[in-house]
Amino acid sequence: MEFGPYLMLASLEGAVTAAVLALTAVGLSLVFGVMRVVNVAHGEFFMLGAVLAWWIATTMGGHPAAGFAAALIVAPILVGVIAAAADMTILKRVDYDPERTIVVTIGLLYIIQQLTLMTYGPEARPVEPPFNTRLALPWIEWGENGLGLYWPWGLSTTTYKLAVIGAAAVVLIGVWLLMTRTRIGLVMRATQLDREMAQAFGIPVERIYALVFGLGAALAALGAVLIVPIQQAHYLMGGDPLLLSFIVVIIGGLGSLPGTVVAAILIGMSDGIISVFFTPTLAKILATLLVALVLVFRPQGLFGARPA
Amino acid sequence: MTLLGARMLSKDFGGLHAVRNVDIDVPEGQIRALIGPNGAGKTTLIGLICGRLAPTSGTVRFADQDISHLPAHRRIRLGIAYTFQITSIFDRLTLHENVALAVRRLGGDPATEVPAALDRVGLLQHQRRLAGDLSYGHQRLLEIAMGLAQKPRLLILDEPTQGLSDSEIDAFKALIRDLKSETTILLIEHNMSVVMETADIITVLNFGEVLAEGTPSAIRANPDVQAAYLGTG
Amino acid sequence: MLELQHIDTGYGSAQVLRELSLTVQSGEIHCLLGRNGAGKTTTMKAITGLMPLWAGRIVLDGAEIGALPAHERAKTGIGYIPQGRRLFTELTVAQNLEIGLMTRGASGAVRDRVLDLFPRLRERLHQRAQTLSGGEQQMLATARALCIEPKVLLLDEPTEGLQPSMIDAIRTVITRLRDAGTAILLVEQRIDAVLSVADRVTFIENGRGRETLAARDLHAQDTIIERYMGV
Amino acid sequence: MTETQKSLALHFGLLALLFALQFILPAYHHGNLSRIMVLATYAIGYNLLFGYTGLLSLGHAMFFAAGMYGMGLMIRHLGFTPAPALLIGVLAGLALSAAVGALALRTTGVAFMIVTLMFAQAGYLIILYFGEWTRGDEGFVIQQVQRSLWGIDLSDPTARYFAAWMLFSACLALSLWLIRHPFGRTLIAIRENESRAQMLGYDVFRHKLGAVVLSGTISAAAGAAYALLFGYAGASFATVQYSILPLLWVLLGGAGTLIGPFLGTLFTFYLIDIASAFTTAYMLVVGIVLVALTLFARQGIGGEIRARLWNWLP
Repeated sequence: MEFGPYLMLASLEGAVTAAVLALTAVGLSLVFGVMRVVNVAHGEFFMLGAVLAWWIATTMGGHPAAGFAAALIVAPILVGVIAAAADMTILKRVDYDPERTIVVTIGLLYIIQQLTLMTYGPEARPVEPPFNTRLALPWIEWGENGLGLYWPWGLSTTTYKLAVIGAAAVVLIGVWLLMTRTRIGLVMRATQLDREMAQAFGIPVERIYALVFGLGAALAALGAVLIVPIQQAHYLMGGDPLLLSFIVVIIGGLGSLPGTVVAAILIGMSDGIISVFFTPTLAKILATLLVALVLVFRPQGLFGARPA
Repeated sequence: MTLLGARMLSKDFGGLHAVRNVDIDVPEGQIRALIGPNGAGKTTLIGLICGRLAPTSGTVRFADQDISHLPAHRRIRLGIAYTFQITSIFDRLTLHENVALAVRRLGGDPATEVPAALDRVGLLQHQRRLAGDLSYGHQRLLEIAMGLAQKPRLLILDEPTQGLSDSEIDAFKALIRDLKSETTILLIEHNMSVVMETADIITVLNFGEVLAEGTPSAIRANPDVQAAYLGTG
Repeated sequence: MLELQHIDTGYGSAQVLRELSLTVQSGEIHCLLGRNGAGKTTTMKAITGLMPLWAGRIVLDGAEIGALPAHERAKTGIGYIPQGRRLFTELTVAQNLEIGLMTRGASGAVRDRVLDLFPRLRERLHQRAQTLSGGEQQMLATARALCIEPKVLLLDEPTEGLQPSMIDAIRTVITRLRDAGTAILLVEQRIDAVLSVADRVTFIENGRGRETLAARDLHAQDTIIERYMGV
Repeated sequence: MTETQKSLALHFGLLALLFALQFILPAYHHGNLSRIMVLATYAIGYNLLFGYTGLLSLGHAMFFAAGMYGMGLMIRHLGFTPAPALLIGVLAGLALSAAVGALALRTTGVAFMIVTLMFAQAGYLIILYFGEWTRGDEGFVIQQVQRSLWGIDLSDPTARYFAAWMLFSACLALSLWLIRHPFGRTLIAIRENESRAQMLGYDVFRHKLGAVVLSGTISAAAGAAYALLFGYAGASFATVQYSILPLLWVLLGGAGTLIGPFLGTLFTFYLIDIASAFTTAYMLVVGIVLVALTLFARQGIGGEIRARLWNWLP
């Protein structure tokens, strides 16, 4: 394949990565924004979403679409409930102290991961996509008859991949509307801006925290359900999304939702594209070092405003 | 000789002028009080002098040296000691270790100098206790002992008598008078009896600017000062 | 009527309030005076539940509320105007009021009444709170607390950093509320600002309540003011 | 006895006990204890930064691995003998910790944790990237013939135990001396109240950098010794898991106590050892212990002993 079509293919793959990453990172960003804590177990909630999706789809049987639809609804809810329970039993008791929260969520990470290993096992298992029609894509080229279209071999995507991108966009718009247009969103933002004053005005901050923590985990789980038909569910699959979400949230400016989405698209796309031209390991090394340096020299993120 | 001199010192926070064009000169050996209503910029001004805050403009000189660009710890090393307004001590260390940290930085011998400093503020019998277990008033005295142990050329005391009982305040006044021969003192204080009885010169700040400067009796008689404090002429 | 009975509280292991007792009657402006660090703001936070009660009782209209968590306490009718206003800065004026209205499920009529008290806020409903001037922010903080329809209103240094015309406006609203039967607890540094509006004054020193006097008796007693305020 | 004498008696008593144990322990536990002493040395290094300076790093595996690979690669590719290779391993840790410290210390709190985590992750990936030399995840074995130091075969259990004991003793004695030294006292002061330490005239940044370098160098020494004594270097020692483990050991044993790192390492080692007899998911134990410690016993074993029994415990 020539360079042009190759780049287009890479961008399409990158867009799928970016879509799922945006969901996962927005979940992490929401938790950080409202609660001011870093959830290191976020990647494990992603993994749980994928594993539960496999479990639900397999239990349902029947047409793949039915199983997948059930997983799409049930898995994020289940994961959200588990996360909310973890918040109420553990995080609340360390008073959301930032450093202690990191340590307990590291503990949670191991607990979730290892319990999954004990029950689900070490295998990677696929979930069948509900629909998956291959779409060949055209490329424009100067030919003998001037500008013309042709269909290079290998340049294609599937209806499912396009649906993932669409679904992520819809959910992200939904989150945005929830935060800006609804009462519960208003309450969450008030809690984020001044926890004490929120309490002084009757907002049950503890319940809001449990809700936000659950919502953040559910978003990660949703991203995972969307990706399992493309990747497989495995008990160690949480590491990469965690690292990439961290990178996205930091580049996008800690706690800023629009910044997070922009950064997710940037990182997801460039991860896809760089991986085509460099080895994925080198790409990750560069990205990781870049993020560390961003935190050192521009802690408000690339898109965040410098506080006065 | 002028020990501390600030010229046209200003500090803005966002749009707020916390300190505006302040000139202040403290000669060696003087006890200078800095007073003013809440929010007048006293603590901000002190922060600029010790380097805890960076000025928006202006310069600070100390002992014939421009210290405007030195970080806080370098200024301290030149002989400025600072006691915090909101007590800032090492809660989980003993009183002895709190003061020893001050002594050791100067290369002194903690075994002799620590008890001496604690004795001056009347805390010697508590030296093995943890600082966090002291009452608030005693914690303030510990702050002063840490300041003394640094043998400073300039001792800055930020509201040292806050939380002290009447008898402790009397002891504090005696201590300040006693220190006059050893060091220069810059005292931020709300308690007027302390200010009037100990200060040589009083500088009054209001809305970030110097409103008046003079001897205690002159300040007491100054109608602008009364207006600033009491809001009535 | 709000009653504090022998309350103790503090941060971590440091005790701030010691057996503080205080009564604020409905329809009175009761002022807390004392030096920096004496425990005035802590008293307010203890009433709102933002500081845990170590000992003692807080009684509002005959009901003990000291054990309620902070968010439940607001629903009993305690309106809080904290020092430094502490608005939800990135939210609009309307949204700040909305938070106040939600506390006790107040109606649109309450919102209208509150906005009638502060017409300038009505003009700025969709402006973000942080873009308001200092005086307007204080109005919003007051309005937000009034959306609770409070039985007790706690004001912590409401005139700090305001120009005289704003101070007058705030004072007018406070006296109107008092006349309508609200119990008002006020913390102020500027004594003149206090003496002209307060009915009674309590001095607080090292976390203990010392003396409670009628404000009109205070004019004659400069020594008391000097003792507790150090002015 | 004065408190100083008590503390010296306790710590040198522990060293004497460990020395004596080699003559009575069965082979299995004998081998374990060698390993535990090397890992406890790593924990001592971690504790200097976390327990005594109050800086929580999530990236110490990079220092451990710097020592391990700094030493191992010299032997494997350049044919170094163990002594200079060990030195290079330690120097690699020193250089890396100075560079990482100078950057990461510009941040505080959570940002410091994440920056160290990121640097360590980059370090792990670099080891994978240069798989030709490092053999990546698979790692490489250091042959028995290459593990002879001054004529002593370090693959021999007795020699290995003694070497591990020497390393552990040296680092324990060093930290015992350090926390009585003004530099160590100042680190404690910074942990307790950073702005106060600064306003007493201490250069906080330089002290913190000193702590990072010391901590990183001791960690590197442990990493180098581990590879040399047990004959293997692998990328798994550079993963996040190996940054979390010293945190766990120190939290469990008691952060800011000298004996804590050893107690925590000993306890965790046997806990995982026992758990892995029942399940492959033995890291579950680590997770549960981390959560339980954070919730119920923030001071760890050493901290509880200090709070309840011996208030002189340094």
